[in-house]
Amino acid sequence: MMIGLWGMISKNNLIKKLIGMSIFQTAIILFYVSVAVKSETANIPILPHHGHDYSPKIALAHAVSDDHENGGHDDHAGHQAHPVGPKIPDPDGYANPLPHVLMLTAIVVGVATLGLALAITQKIYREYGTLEEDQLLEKVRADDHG
Amino acid sequence: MIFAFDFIILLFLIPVAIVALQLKDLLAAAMVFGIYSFLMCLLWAEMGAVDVAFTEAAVGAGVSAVFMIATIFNTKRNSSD
Amino acid sequence: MKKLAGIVVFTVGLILLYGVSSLDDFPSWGTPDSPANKSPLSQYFIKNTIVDTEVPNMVTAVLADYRGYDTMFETVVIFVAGLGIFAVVRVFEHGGASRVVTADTKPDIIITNTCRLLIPLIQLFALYVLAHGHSSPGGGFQGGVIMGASFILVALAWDLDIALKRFSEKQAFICSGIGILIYAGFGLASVFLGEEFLNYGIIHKILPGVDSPEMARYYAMLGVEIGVMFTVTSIMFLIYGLLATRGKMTAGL
Amino acid sequence: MVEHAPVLLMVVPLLAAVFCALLGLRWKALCLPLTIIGFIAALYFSVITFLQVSASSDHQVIYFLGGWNASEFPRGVGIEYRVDLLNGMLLIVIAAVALLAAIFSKQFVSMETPGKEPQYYALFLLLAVGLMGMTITADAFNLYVLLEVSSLTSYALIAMGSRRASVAAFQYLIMGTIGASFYLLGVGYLYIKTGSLNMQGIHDILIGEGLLESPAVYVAFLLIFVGVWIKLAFFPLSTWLPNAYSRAPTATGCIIAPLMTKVSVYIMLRIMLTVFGPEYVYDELSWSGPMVWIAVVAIIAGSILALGQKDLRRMLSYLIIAEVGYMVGGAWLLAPGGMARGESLYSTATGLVGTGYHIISDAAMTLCLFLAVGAMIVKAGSSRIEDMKGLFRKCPVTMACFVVGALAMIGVPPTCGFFSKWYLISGAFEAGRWEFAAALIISSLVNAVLFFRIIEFAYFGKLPEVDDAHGHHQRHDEGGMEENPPSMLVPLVLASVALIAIGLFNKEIAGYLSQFLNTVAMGGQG
Amino acid sequence: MEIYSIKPLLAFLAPLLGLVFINLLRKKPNWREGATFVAAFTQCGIVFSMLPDALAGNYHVFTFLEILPDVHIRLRADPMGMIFAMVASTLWIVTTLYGIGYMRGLKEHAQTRFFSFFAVSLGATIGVAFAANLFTLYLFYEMLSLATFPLVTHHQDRDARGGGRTYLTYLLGTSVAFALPAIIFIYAKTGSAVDFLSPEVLGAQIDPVMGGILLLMLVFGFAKSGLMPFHSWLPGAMVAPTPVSALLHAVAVVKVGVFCVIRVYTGVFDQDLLQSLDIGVIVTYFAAFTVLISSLIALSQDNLKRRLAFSTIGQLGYITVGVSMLSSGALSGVESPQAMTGSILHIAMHACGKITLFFCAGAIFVASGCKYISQLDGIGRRMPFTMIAFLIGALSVIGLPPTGGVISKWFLIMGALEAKYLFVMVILLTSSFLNIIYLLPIAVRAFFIPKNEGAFHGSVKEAPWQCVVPLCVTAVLSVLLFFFSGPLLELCSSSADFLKPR
Repeated sequence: MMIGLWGMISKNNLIKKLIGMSIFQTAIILFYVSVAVKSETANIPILPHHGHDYSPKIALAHAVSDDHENGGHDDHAGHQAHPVGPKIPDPDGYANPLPHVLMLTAIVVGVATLGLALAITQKIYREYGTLEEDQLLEKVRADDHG
Repeated sequence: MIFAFDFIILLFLIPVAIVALQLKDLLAAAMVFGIYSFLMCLLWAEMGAVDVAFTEAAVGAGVSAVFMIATIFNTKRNSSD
Repeated sequence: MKKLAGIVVFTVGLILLYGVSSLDDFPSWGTPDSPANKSPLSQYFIKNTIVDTEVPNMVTAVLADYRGYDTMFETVVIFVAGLGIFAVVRVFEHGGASRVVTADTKPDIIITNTCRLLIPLIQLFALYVLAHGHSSPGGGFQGGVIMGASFILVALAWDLDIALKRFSEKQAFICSGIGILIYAGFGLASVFLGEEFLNYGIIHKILPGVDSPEMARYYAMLGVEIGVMFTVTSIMFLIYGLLATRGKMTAGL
Repeated sequence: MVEHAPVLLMVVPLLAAVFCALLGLRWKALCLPLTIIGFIAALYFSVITFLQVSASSDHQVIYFLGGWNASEFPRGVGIEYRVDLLNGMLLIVIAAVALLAAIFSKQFVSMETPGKEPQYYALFLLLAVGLMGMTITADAFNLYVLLEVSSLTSYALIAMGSRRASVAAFQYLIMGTIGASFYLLGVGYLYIKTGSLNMQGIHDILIGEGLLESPAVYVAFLLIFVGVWIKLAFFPLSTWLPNAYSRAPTATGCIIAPLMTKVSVYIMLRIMLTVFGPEYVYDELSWSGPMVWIAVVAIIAGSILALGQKDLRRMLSYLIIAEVGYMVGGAWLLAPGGMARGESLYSTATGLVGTGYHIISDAAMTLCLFLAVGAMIVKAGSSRIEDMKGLFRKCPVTMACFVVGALAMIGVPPTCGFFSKWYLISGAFEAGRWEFAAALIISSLVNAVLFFRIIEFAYFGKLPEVDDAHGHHQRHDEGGMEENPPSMLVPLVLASVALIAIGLFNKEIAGYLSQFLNTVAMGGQG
Repeated sequence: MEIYSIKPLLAFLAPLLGLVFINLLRKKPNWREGATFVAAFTQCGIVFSMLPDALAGNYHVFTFLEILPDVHIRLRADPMGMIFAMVASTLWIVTTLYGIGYMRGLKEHAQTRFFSFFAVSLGATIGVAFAANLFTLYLFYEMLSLATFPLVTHHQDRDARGGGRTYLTYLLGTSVAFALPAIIFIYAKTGSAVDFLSPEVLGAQIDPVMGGILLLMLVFGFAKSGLMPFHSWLPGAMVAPTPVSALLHAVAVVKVGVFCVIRVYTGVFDQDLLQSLDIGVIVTYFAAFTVLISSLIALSQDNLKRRLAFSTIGQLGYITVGVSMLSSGALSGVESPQAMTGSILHIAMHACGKITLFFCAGAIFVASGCKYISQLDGIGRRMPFTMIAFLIGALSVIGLPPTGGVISKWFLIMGALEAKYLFVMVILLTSSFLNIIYLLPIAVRAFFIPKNEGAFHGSVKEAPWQCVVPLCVTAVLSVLLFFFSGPLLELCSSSADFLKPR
């Protein structure tokens, strides 16, 4: 993570800065993901398929069923009772899905930022013909005064 | 979820990241960055975050590397540091 | 400058380490009973996604339903990126460029044939990822990226112009817009049916053949994922086209 | 429909943006009307929301997206909107400012970004959407996403400008991304400790489980604040701001300058008051001493740097830095230990009221000034202060509005600037922070110098030599009146009227703010 | 007792309505000036209509919106405000006539702007006169500073810009830097902007040291009073056209300054507090110093208007001295101290005298184009009325019978004796002596020294009637004030009672 930050700040070349940026972001994502890990006995946060072909009918059936037992959303009894109903998963059995979700979003944001940054880089190159920050700043000062 | 395994991948990650930043040749740097993010996605998959890993594989290793290369191709290939 | 950067980085690193340092305070790696994992939220997600939404893949469920609003704006971010890049680098005057960027103009026979073989598979896989994202890793975003990649592959193998013939700039924009419209449309539909925004559960009133909120959520998620896919695909392709040709949208890489 | 106002006020402009981008491909002329319609709708809904808030018993309106309401499900399963009195007002301000800026931009967009009107207006709308979302959301991560929405749009909007603008935009992008990443990291730390992302939820857990001493929480606070400070250009981290704002296309400057920093300041307030809570911020860590000093430095530095500028817009940008200093300082004015002594928040926090009021009034001021300067630049053909000569004769209305804005910045009654200074300074006196009061006075003196320098140039025009013993002579007036088109004047006049209005109604606004603070002091449950 | 009436508001609004009409009629100069006249007469009438009530001890009060928590914008016509308002509004009429003559005689540009801002500043002046609490006072004070800026810089040439710069720098600078913080501090302390009828509010709240600092901040914050370190805006402002200098810088603006100082002494600080402030005497010293130095500087000035300006500074010093003596321990228990009466009286007297002098200077300028005293040899033969009026004005300012000035000075000196401030008395006498030296010779050389070359050119005669009539009027007025000073004196003493330490 610090590598990325360091790259971001200290690197002279703009594209290098961007690489640093991405590394930084991925590192943060890693941080989140490692939050979600449950080292022993934890599985990927996807329930095993109940019934080899997952037909809406069945689902619909026990959807109806827990409507019958006035399916308050936290009503688990109904599900255990139901033959094909899914077992209520044990929380320690699965990794924490929430950080994963957040990170999906974060990745997307990251790539969006990257793309935009690259576009700006291209424009800068088109205007000034360089990607080295020091030369760039010199030219900028030049046409600030000129 | 074996800690040792994670640890090994992490050990790989760090030098790769440094290399990606230190390479003078931007094209190569972009490629190394692709490697980096691929390792990263390996790490996540191993940590149980399959979706994240999947996305990172598609985005980090795939698309953003391509974007970078496209840009580099249109600008300048070598950098001063 | 470099020194400064070094100092900054060093301090930040120290701060972070300080944060994780004390063991009694900070949960150790991978313990299932860290506050984050013990918190009612994640417990709730793990227990009830299947109940609420019939979707086995919790991540997809949380992504597209519980935190669907985030995802909507995630799509918007992509859209913004597309618009922004277009706005920044697109140039309209043709020719007169400093240096005409073209790869070897004659597409290589092997590559083209391989791609001819490959691309349909890729797109098929993308669709699979999308459709099956409920019960296996994947979803609209991944599918979209892969789909976009397939178009990019076209552009790489033959030429951007050929790719553009298949999927023009304007179409790309329209598709991306449509994607967001689909997403927001689901949200608004639930509003018009008198529920909160993005409360898909209510849609079963209008969705044919579905009469339980859970299944409605299931299908609605599929719908929004499709929306996401539209946007992502087109924008990815658009970004590539723009970046690869310095915004001239012709004769690029 | 009414109960959905909180979300509609964001979705409608969003849809407007999408349609703008789609239909704009074929009919460019449709973009501006679409934009304006979108903003009018947003304004309408935000007003409705505010009315709901002020009508409701606990001065809050809570909206659970996707219907994951806290009554059936654990709080924070879904994403939640919470509108209270402060951000209710802020929403109205944002919508109004965006609307005026949109009308104003008519002249410039086609001139400065030819052929890209659809994208421009779409981004314009999305920027406003992002800002409103940042203001309204009550979910820490959703805040991050919306932050990125607004940031990306603003990068793009800035980069559309001159060749110089692209560099500024790049610096801004780097800084902004660092800031956002820090914020994300901080949220991560918080999440580890609390396992919740909902602001209120985090606060409850922090207080409930007595996590206030935890180093991780401390680090989280640190990271989040550094991130937010980069966003709001708090002094040492503000290097990116002047370039970005002064080089951006005119219309862009007119919306980003008034809103960006203000919304970030609000975010800071929200994090201080809602997420960590006054107990933590003011008692657990007693930062207010150094913080106010930094704010003082920021104010002074901003003013001094502004003095050195030759370019009008750069000068304004530096003034923004100073204004940010006002607000941050005011936010931290609260006497440490006030909560511990069991005083209600409001009794010790005129500074906070001042901050809230200044967020609103400063948005109006900056808008008015940037609009005026944009119009002046059109007339003068350059943005150098020397070239403003004789503008009073050319376009009296524009200059009149500029003068109003200037008076507001200086803090002359009855403009709103005066009253915000009033609240801030009396807050400083209450907290016994003389240095802050002194800094405010100094900066307003500096503003006086700055603006009267400009007004002199504009008012005296080319100085004729004093030829005869009589100081008087027939003036050959160069050029007649050539006023700007109404599309510029209308927003300008409205803005300057708003300045006076906000000033005259300051008591009501302050009343709302103190109510809001009382709600917070009572724990802001809802 | 207080009568709730809209009259004070009307008195304040009349000029602003006038402003509207002035701008509507900008095409037809005669109608435009007509509008100004109407406004002036209306204002004057309203003010005088409140006189009997004021004498009877009933004050008209009008309250605007509550602008801040517990801070109202309130106008109250108490005797002191009445005096000031009467002086200002009466002299406005005269000045308008004079201004017409002057501006047209010199074919000045932008006359509409001129008259408009003139009206605005008069409105602000009335506002200050009737302001009932500190906040309102400050409000109109700032309004006046800003409204007079275009008047001062009317010529829009280099001198004007320089003068305008000093003007704003001093006035805005001091008020923002000193007065505003003091007011806000008082607000933070007492939770209200102190109403001038209840000064004890503040007295209860703060300790002597803080009080002393506040006193100094307020006194120097209202720099329009021309107290010495912050006086130089006044000579700078002399670049303005003469009517402006006459009304604003001999009457309205500067008197607003001293008026504010009086308010501070009598309305904000109550007597016990003032007694406890030993720091208060500093103001007295400053004022005395001002009197002396300004008179000396006036001696060295050759430009007529500048000399008058410095003389004005000196005369303001008188008033400040008179007031500042309140804070000395010696006055404890004295009913309606004579120094107070003197000060308030001096506002009126000096106004008449000094405006006459300025009118004359302007008339001379219009007629002959002379600005410098050295050019005036023998001009008295050419323009007798003007110079006679000048003589009278000079006498009044010096304080010699048969002019009003003598009365106010008498009270001041008596007050000094009462307060046992001998050095003050000495200084007052000395400066009157200096006044003689720097004012009388002008008249003398105008009448008795024959015209030499290098002075005004041959064909000079009296200025146009619009100029001459007003200055005669004011001259006569200042004489009348000597013989019929009764009612005014009564009003003054009553307001001194009204202001007497409670």
